[in-house]
Amino acid sequence: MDDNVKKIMHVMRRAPHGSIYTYEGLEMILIMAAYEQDLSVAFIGDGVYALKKNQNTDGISMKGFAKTFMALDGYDVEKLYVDRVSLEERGLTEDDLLVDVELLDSAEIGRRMTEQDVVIHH
Amino acid sequence: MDDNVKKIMHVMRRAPHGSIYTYEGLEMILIMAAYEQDLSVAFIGDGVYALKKNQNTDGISMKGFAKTFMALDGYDVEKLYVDRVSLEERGLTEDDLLVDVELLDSAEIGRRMTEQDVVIHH
Amino acid sequence: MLHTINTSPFESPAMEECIRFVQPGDPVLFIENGVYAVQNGNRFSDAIAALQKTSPVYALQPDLDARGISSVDAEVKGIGYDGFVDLVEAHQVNSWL
Amino acid sequence: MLHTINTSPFESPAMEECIRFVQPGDPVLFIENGVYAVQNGNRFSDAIAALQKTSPVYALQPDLDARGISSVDAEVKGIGYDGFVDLVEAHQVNSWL
Amino acid sequence: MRGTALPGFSATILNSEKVKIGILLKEGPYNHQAADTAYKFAEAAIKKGHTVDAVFLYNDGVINATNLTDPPQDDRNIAARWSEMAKEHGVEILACIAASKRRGITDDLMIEGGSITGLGTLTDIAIRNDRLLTFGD
Amino acid sequence: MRGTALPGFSATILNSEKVKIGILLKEGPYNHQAADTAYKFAEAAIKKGHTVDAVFLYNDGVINATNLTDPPQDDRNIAARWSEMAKEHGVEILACIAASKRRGITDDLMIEGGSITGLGTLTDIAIRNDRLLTFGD
Repeated sequence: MDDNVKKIMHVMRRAPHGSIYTYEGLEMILIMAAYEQDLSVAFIGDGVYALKKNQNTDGISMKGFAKTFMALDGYDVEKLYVDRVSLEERGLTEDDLLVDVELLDSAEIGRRMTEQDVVIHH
Repeated sequence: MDDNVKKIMHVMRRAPHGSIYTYEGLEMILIMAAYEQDLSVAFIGDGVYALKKNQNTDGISMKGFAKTFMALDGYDVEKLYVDRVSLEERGLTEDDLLVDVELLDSAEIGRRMTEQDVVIHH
Repeated sequence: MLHTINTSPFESPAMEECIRFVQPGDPVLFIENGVYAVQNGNRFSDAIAALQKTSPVYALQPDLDARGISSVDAEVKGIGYDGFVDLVEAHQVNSWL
Repeated sequence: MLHTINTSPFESPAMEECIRFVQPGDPVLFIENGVYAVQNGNRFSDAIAALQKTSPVYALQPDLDARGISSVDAEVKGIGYDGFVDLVEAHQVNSWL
Repeated sequence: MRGTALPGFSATILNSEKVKIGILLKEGPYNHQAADTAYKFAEAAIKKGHTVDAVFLYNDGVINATNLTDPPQDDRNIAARWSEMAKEHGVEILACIAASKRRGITDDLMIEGGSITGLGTLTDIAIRNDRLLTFGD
Repeated sequence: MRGTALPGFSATILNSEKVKIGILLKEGPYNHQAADTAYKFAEAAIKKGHTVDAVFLYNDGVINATNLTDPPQDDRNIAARWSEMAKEHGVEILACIAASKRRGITDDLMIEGGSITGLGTLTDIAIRNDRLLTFGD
């Protein structure tokens, strides 16, 4: 692999809308995607809420951005990992999510984390 | 009681130094004390850490302020309540605290909260 | 006294702390990320059911909608900002940030 | 890979989440409010002891001092900012904000 | 629901009374939802005929008052929204001076209708209003 | 401890190698300790002969770069400290433009040694450095 291609994992850990971290994290991912790095995105803890279907932010007068996760595929960001435990303890299933993801055990996501050159939590 | 004397409770809920809420909360208490309101301060959750003895902030290059809690008495802020459960689950006892406080059960602090005109969490 | 909780119970101890101090009869309103607490069938559903035995529980509907939460615990009442105002008109407020 | 945790375990799920993902052998460093985790005899002492079976555990000494924590769990190593740098020299970093 | 008293176990509001409200806002715009919720609440309270006396900005909340805020065109402008509320409804937008200095917020940056003041003013707000609501994170 | 390799189970550093470090700072000054820890870390790294290439400011982190910061005299001046580090050690202090606009941080406010740039620059920093450390809350 090219020396200048880095493995960069973005870890979404916050629920959307209560703070801007998920949204500005997504902006960062979109820019980095243009640089043809080896990107992946992991959804852990409240981060899984970012992918919840049927978010409608009209009532809080904020821009919605859930659907932008659906566009990641078009930017060749295809490695989306969701922590199974995080999803389950929130009473959610894959059917509740907007996009196709790999549902993984924590240990497996942990293994993929250690392979990264850079890990950024949002 | 004078109509213009309000019962105001400040609730310290964060650990010191990791964020500024405790410190700026204390600044607010000191100013309000000059207005001769009926003030009280409750320490709940990580807020109890604010009163921990032997804090030395030299190594993180920040101003220490734990001792300012000892000065509250001089400003006639004498109602300091500590939540017993919060203290215990942190492995602390009254001996670990810088100032004399009333150690109370959560329900009793809750009762005193409901008597307030204003409650401000820091 | 109205208690408001604005953080996710998965991310912050605010709800758990609030419940420990709230007096019987006092209403509790979940707002912002706090509304995740009342999503039906999550880890906190029992805690919400227990709370409801002594306190009316509300959730801010615009915050539920923003987060795609359509199924909430039984008897949790969704209200708008105007309902929030009505609660504030009736009660002093204790915001568990 | 070095894992850092900077929030109190009483206030944030970061430590609990990190522990679930950390790989055997990877060092864990507590900084800022994170250092409350390793105070001897609190609710998380068992979790720290379990973590230490597979990972070396460090805490930033200036942050321990700032918070008046003089008694830490056995075998937790207090290090300075220069020790932090040494760990970063040896490992990629994963900061569990 | 609209216009009627909410249930709640304590039924003290069969007849709607107007209240005077102060707001304490402890987080900056955009980064946390607090500024949005505070605004939406204030807007609804004013619409119902209550008085929103002042919004006191503390901690990072002072960043709400800079007129240099310049969000994307399709997003809300939080600072401008406070400024309009100040002008249209007489809501005082007040930033704590000590908190402002730490964060580089100065008189020159103030939105129209906003000003910098001390914590004594917050105490006055707490005293003279029926309610003091805190928004933060 | 000083100057010697730390234990840790993976013993890859018997001989100290110099690394090139980028820093991503996600919280504003004073309100969170992140800016302090990032600074103390960078200072220690430079002292040990490592290179701190850049500090990229994101989210509320952009507030670190305003030259209007004016803390109490007996407190540290976080913005000035970054500025000095930039001048003395060539550390680039870079604020994300989109994050800056939301929070009212502009070119005119930049500390000496600080500048506003895009997220592409952060990507470059991630690519060209041996480490990218994140500080936040």
